[in-house]
Amino acid sequence: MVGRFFKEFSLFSAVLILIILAGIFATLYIYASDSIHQFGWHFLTTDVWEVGEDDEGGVFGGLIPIVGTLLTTLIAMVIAVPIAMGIAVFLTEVAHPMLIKPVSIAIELLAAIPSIIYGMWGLFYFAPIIQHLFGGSGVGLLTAGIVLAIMIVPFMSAITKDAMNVVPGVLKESAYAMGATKFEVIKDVVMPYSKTAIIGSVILALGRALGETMAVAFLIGSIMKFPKHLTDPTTSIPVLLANNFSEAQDLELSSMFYLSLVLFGVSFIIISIAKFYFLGRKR
Amino acid sequence: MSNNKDIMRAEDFSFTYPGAPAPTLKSINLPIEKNKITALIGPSGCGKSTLLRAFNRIHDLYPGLKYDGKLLLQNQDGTMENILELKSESDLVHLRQRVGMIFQKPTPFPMSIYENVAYGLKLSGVKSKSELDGRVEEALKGAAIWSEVKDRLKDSAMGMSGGQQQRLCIARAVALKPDVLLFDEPTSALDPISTGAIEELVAELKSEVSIAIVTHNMQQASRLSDYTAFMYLGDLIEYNKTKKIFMNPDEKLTEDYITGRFG
Amino acid sequence: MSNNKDIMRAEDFSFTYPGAPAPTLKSINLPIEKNKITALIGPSGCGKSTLLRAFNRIHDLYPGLKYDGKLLLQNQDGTMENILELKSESDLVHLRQRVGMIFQKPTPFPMSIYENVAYGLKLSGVKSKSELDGRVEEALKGAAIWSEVKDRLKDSAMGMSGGQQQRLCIARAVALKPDVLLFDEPTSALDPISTGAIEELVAELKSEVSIAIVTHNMQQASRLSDYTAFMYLGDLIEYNKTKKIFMNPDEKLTEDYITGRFG
Amino acid sequence: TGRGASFPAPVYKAWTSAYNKATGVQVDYTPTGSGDGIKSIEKRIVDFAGSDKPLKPKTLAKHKLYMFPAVVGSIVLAYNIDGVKDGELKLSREAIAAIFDGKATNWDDAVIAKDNKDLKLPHAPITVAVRADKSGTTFNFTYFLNKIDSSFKVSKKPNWAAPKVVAGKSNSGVTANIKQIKNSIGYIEYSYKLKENLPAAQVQNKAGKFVKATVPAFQDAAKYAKWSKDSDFYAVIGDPDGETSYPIVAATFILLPAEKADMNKNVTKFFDWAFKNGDKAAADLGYVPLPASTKDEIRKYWEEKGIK
Amino acid sequence: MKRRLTINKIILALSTLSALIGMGFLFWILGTLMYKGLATMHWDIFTKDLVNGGIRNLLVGQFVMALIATVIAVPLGVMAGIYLREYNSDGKISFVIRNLSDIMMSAPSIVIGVFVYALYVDRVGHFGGWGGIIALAIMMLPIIVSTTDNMLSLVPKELREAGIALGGSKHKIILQIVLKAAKIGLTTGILLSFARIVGETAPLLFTSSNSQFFTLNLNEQFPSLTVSIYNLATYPDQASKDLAWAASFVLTVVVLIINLGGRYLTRNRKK
Ligand SMILES: Nc1ncnc2c1ncn2[C@@H]1O[C@H](COP(=O)(O)OP(=O)(O)OP(=O)(O)O)[C@@H](O)[C@H]1O
Ligand SMILES: Nc1ncnc2c1ncn2[C@@H]1O[C@H](COP(=O)(O)OP(=O)(O)OP(=O)(O)O)[C@@H](O)[C@H]1O
Ligand SMILES: [Mg+2]
Ligand SMILES: [Mg+2]
Repeated sequence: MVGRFFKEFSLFSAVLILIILAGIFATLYIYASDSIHQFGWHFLTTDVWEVGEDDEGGVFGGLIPIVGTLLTTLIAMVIAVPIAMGIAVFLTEVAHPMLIKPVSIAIELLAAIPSIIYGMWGLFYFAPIIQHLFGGSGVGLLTAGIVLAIMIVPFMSAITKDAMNVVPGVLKESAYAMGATKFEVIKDVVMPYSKTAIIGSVILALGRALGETMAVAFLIGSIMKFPKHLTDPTTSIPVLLANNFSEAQDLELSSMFYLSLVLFGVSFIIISIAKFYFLGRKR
Repeated sequence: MSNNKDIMRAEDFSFTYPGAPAPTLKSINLPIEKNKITALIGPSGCGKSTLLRAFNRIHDLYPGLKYDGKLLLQNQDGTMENILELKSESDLVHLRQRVGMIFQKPTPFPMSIYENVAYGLKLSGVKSKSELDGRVEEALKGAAIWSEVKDRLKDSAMGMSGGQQQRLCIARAVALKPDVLLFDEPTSALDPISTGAIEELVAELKSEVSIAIVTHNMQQASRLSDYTAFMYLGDLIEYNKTKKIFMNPDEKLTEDYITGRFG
Repeated sequence: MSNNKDIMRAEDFSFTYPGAPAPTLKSINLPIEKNKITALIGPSGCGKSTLLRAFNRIHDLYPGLKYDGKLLLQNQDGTMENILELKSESDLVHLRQRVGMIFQKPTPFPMSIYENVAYGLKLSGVKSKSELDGRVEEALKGAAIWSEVKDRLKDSAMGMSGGQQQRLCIARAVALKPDVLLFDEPTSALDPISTGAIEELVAELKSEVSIAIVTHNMQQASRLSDYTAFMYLGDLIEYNKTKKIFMNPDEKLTEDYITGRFG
Repeated sequence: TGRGASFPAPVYKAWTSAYNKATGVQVDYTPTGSGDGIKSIEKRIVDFAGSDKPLKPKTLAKHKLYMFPAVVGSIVLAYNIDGVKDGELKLSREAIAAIFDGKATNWDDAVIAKDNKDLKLPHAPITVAVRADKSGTTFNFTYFLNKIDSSFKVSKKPNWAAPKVVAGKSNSGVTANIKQIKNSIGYIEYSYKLKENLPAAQVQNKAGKFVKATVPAFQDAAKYAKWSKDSDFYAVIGDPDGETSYPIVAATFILLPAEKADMNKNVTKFFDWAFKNGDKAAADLGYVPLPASTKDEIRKYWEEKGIK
Repeated sequence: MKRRLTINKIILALSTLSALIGMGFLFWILGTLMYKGLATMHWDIFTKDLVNGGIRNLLVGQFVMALIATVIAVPLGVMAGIYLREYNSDGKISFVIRNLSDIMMSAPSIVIGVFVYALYVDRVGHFGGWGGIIALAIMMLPIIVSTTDNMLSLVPKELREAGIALGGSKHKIILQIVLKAAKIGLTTGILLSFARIVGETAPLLFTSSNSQFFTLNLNEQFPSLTVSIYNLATYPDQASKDLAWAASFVLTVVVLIINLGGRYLTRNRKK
């Protein structure tokens, strides 16, 4: 009797995950439906975001925040991928054994710091440097991208490191025994061997970067404009939501839900790809 | 004890792993004769692999170890060079190209069959496509695997059977035309048929290279090798012609081990 | 073939794993006599564990398996009950309290030594603290481990040696005063000294319970058991007094196996 | 609890803590922005809302809201230019329009320079600091801009045409940006200028005079406000007449849900208290307390609606 | 040959450099936090609420929400993990749920906030602590599911069988033996996920929102440390910024301590 209930309850808990996930999609869709009906796919290619008179109606298009999201993510990835690979290589192949532990822990701690801290630190300490170096107002695409990169590096290097650690020692040794240098072993043996897991980690990090809110909110400038330069402020989907969601109403609110749906859908797809094609399905 | 029959020779060689309280190898004196097969036998943990791995200094991948004594390798001109004195990475790379190694588990690289063999050649500086093609074919033939793979050179090496992979690894090493090949239990992960093929191959190879082989299989040692060294707890107990070791060893310990009384 | 010497009996018993194309056990007929030790021997994969695990229907943990024939267990009143007909979870729980099991690897629960033994008792409904204390002590004494643990009953069981853990597991089973105890290679993960202790213990236990034991160790089977059953590829080849099986088996297959000609 | 305009937040904060000390009653006001305030009150998420933008009587009726002004404030154009001190920069109406629609992109642009012959304005691009969120401050500022040049749309969140724009969340965000970014200018509530000691420009008023941002100048402006309880006090008071009036002034309003009479009484009790005891606090912070006549009018309004 | 070795050296140096960069940023961020946090830290902030320039109500609010979210998410997550590993390990449903749960783990947190806004705030008509709690619980749930699933898979199957063989019913064995055997791993997982949600901001922005006062009434808007940091940091006055730094310092210290604590637990187990 109790056992039966226990089992049913555990099944319910498991199915709850499905319900929540379906609930998120359904809710976002329902709340976005006004905007979807009004603007359809054009929403994704329109760069106007204008509320009508007296807060009713208006024309909304998500192109600017979508482009902003993609650009910050792109900048972050361009910077983060090589650094994360470098760290993973350092931790698996280069570092003295004594160093591996403390450095890994440090990197993992970096991953544990709440993103709002990155945002604040970036605003007060990093943005001025960017401003000094490149002019402008300090906040903008580049700053947001770099700080985002700092945020995702530990995550990516941790997974990559684990993947590289799985490469059998003898395999590496046999490459050395052929007269390969360390770099050649890494390039020709370690990387190809752990390739899929590495790509998976990169894509997973990409998903994170896309959805990151707080670190970017401090730093991107939150302007509904296309950036002309790397250092120009613009906005991204999460930031637009963070700053303006609570004040939006009617069609604007619905458009915000539309944007959320787009963001959620895109990250869902990206993470699924990472999971199924690169990281191996979970059994 | 200097003669140029020996392609390599350990002289009072000791080796200590990082952090280990005592040396794992204690004052080993062992010749590897040219174009002969030398078998290393002994109970598990006695230091066979450790010694073998010292011959191409693959240990140096990990920091903190300690060598003592000499490990000599004969140069082209017949002089003996102490490989423990090599310092620079380029010297080590060069040494490893002269002294190849085959491991217990086959270790195909994650690339095509062709690339696996061409890889070492490229590393050693061979660039021309036609020369590469020629030497890959030659090596694969030398490793008695050419006929099985010649139609799928572009396929991934990971898809081959264990025995094929092991022969591929041998081909890969042979392609470099090394002076010495070190085998660390090359057949212990293989089925009997593949084992037979590898043994045959090793026997043929000795006309070109000098071979040291670690094995747990007494039959294999006695079938295959010209000389046998018996090690025990980091000491070299006895080294002699294989026949002598197996028929009439000088040491009681050797006899006990060979007859299966321990180990 | 109904007599009440047999505490349990398999009659034309067949068993199929989920998804397996053919039965793993084929029409087995085997008695487990009361207060005797019955050894199950046979080469790896012949179905010894499968049969043993059927006796307390532990297979039922996993869905989709198929039983055929009968597995009889003698009740208090001497009648034989087909345990394959038990359906409800409470009947199975009851069955498993009557037919205990010891596994190859010791399986101490992650709790104190005392709790480990008391756990099964609590499950079976014993509540009073003093009764628990008494029966835990009795069981630990019965498993010849009392003197070693009596001062650290509150310590975690995970900290004991393998042999102690195994005896603890036996104590745990014995505490329930089962009718039958099933042992699946109880000593194969243990050192010789612990093995000796367990064997001694098993021999003593048979005054109280009936025992079936799977073993790969012929000496153990012949030393310990009263009856021996030899299985091969899912068939019961021969069952008889242990002496007869080891001295003069009826079947050629049995003889080959016992003399080490295969397996 | 209340929520909304950040423009009057400093004075509300002063009033709520003083009220808390005096009576022990907690009034929680979260400055988020007028847009948020209006939305929150329409959804009845809060007990009252602050808005810098007056709602038309029609809209009030539609959402069943009451409205009254609480305090008058002013918006200043604060800047960050090396060597230019508080009140030194004079901005003509034309110059302000030029800066905010991007016609003037450098500080030494002729339109700015011509009124500032005695200042050395840098040849540096102007960064315009604006609000990232919807806000009544923006509404009132664009209302003023619209008076200068009708091509500006009155909006709580316009799309700024200026080339270099940086947005901050709420008045404080804009203030922070101005402080941080050289050669920037932005519109903020006077109290933020006061608190952070930012330099602010003299602004040319309707009468054509340059007026410094000072409390007397705001009070002069407030005199021209025409409020009446019959229209729920609907009036935008920006760009008033008068030679000494500072032109960018705005009243900030409180919105109440009509149906929650009991709770409204608590709220009006608070504001009644504030009208009696809060003038000094307001003035200290740079706000202009409502004239006594207006306060009486508001009390009458409460009685009429049965929420006093 | 020479070139190969040079490339080798350069690449290895670059890799070391990137590790240095990573470490550098960690120390830079932590250093800044220490410096600013400690400089602006005084005991008063722990006894005063935000209205009076302290963070007492914020700390309490943040922890109350995170704790209740944990209390909700842990039993559900552990039960779901139990279903996946103990009742339907290889089933199709489990396969689907397992992977979807992993995907959900990486869903953008702001979207969870938007969802809970629609689910809760829009329905009840006001912000409230419960909204924040629901959002945090949704974030936490998949992490707990995955931890439980993994930790249970490490419990040897023999232990379950031994329990069954002693006459335990399945749910008793799961509760009394399997969970116990996985205890350390589970605790670590719960600690780490708690550390993660306690530092979240985005899901709280428009669910619990924020409050300057001390309150424990979860039906009204609820004080939040992280949301306050977001607001305070953009205030122009130094006092607010200082408070933001102090609050960030406290938050980071708490999160890192919980993290190290979790790590310590696992390390002890491995020994
Ligand atoms: N990396 C290492 N660090 C420290 N000690 C080691 C290391 N590798 C091996 N040893 C020790 O060195 C001794 C010799 O090991 P080695 O692997 O050479 O033995 P072996 O003769 O090859 O044994 P096997 O037949 O099992 O392969 C052993 O006692 C082993 O524990
Ligand atoms: N869960 C299972 N599902 C399907 N087939 C199984 C399962 N467990 C065991 N088998 C198969 O059943 C046969 C009998 O296995 P069993 O474990 O009973 O052998 P055994 O005699 O105990 O062998 P050993 O001496 O190695 O323990 C084997 O062929 C095995 O592959
Ligand atoms: Mg070895
Ligand atoms: Mg078995």
